[in-house]
Amino acid sequence: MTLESVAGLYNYWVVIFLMMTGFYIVLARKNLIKSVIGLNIFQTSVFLLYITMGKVEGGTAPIVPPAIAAAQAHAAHGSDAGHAATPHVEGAHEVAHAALQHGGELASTTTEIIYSNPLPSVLMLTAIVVGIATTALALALVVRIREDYGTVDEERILELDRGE
Amino acid sequence: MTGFPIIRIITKLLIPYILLFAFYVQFHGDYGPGGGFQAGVIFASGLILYGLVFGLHAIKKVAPPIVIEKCMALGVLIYAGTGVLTMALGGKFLDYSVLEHDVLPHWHVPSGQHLGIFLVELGVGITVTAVMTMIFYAFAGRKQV
Amino acid sequence: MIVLEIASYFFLIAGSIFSVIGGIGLVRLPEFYSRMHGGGITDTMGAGLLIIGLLLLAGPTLTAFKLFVILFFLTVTSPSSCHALAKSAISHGLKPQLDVENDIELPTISGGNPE
Amino acid sequence: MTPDLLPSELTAGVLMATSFAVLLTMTLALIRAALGPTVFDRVLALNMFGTKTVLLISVVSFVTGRSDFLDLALLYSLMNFIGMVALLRFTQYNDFGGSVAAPGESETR
Amino acid sequence: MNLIVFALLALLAITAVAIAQLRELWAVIMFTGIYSFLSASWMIILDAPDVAFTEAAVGAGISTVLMLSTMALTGKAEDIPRKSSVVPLFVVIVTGATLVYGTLDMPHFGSPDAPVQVYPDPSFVERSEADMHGLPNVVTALLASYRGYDTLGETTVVLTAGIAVLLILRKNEDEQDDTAPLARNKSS
Repeated sequence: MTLESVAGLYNYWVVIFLMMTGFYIVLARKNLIKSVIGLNIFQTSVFLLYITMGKVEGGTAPIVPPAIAAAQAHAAHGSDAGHAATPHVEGAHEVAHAALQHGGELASTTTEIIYSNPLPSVLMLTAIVVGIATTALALALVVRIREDYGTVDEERILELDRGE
Repeated sequence: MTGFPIIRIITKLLIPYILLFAFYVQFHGDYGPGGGFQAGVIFASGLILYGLVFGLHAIKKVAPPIVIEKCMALGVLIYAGTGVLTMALGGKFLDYSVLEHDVLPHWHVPSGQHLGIFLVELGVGITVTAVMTMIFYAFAGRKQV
Repeated sequence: MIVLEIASYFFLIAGSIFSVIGGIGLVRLPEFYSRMHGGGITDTMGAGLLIIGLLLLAGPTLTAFKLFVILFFLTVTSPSSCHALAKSAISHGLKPQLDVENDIELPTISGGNPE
Repeated sequence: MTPDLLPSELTAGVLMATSFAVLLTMTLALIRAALGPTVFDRVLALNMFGTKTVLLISVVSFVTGRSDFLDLALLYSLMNFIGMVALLRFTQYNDFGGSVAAPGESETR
Repeated sequence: MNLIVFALLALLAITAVAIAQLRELWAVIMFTGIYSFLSASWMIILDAPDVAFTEAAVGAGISTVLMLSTMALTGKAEDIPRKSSVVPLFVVIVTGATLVYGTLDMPHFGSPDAPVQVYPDPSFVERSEADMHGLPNVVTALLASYRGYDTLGETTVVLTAGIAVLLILRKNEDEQDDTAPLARNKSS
């Protein structure tokens, strides 16, 4: 267990801590609303796990900065007239380089911009909205349970079900 | 919240900007952070804020549940309709490249992908707005037993 | 240019000092209404000065416009919600502790929301 | 990373110091929210926490040189207000649907 | 930058523990809002502004409103702890230890050779530069174009969940609280 691996892995450990906190809330608390909140925390920690994996050291967000994007679009329109041909990846690199030289004050950069991985972002983005919709469903069920049983306490509900 | 006149005034002041911001997020989503999901949630939050401050009957006048209900399905319809449109134009389902030369040839759309992404995000935005607003109506319209 | 940067440093540091002071006040002051003072300092002076500092750093760009909008939102929403909070607290019967020497009858602040 | 967008050394240092001050304030607000004897102390701390998050995002976006993410700070301030209004409505009326709103009507409680 | 991240993570962990410990539900909901803000801040630092956008809007806005309205409907029930919380604690610690053991083989944080970064080669950023004709936000391009089917599915799931909530909670205008025969004799 070197210091290097601690520095490389602590993110995962924090995520696991949060995940286990959510799990503990679900297990140890009887109130149904609290359980839903615990599930929410668990869910958020999963989002954080995915986003953590997508980060690249020294990278930036996968949104091309406006200045570079404008230069790029200009270069792309200038070079190939029709969009019909599918450019190769090397072509994209050249376009990016041309854009870097094109955009005046950006010319000093020989290093390419590193972008973090956009794929985890996409997966989690949809998952968050689906998550709130399903949370709303769970809360609706909690409301109905309260209306029928008069309580949101798990053990009380079980007792009522057993007919005590 | 009749007890809070200042909150009422501030809400009246803010809501146009919230809705404008939602539109900005929706239509600027290709260029900065944002997109249909976020814009839908923000738009719905604007409506919910109005409902919180002025009451459920006021917000139901602004956004009638019957219309919002239809919008829930309308968004998915726009999304899937885009896919069917691309199929009708000879491409694959949701292959936006075919939109480029066949739809709106006189409009200077940057590319078929742009147009397709715009339509799809619009559908997502409409559905998310409608679903969130309807969920709020469902919860707020219920009386405590 | 360098003048602007130095001014922005000044505003940034002043803003952070104000926010920390407000935070300490929020923790250490004895009761709710005086804590509100600490919260108010961070929300107005702290946030305002910080954003002015960032504005000077940004220069006349789109960023500056966005910062200006944020400043507008903060100055509008934060004090009004603080006000509503205080009003709600008073109408719930939370009385301010007044440090009065003599046994004077306290002014009736708590009667804010007669129903 | 885009070197042209990054701030200079001194500016970055000041921005880091500022963000630490903001984080310290956030910690203090969290302490008050955890201690808070009354409802209102907690809500006050929450409001302050939201404002500080807005500031933190603004400052961090300057540190990383991606100041086009200030939209997020804008969104945070709006959401903070909505959350505050919801909490106030809950503490004051304890329901969300009631007809407390029509101007001229008296409050239900 | 690292120090900011450490401080944020510490605050996040403290908030999570506070959520687990607090008894009053509305205070828990308030802390959930704080948790959401904090995790969104971390997401921004982890280069995912789009996700942070969604998380802030959903977690701090809609989620708070929904939970508070649920509480308004269910009453301010206190959260009474179980008699023994030893077993859940034990389960949680064992599971957590297993997961931590599992992370020891994970690629280090931010390493560019991690399987996640290497597998789709060339990466989506480069691919979309070619395909999308200068659409700057790669996340949107991925969401709506490369993973268009998936997003259609997600939208349908949102629609379905909304319909389900409506089916559960909606009442007719004339039908007032005539359900809940159990509730009456319990709550009185």
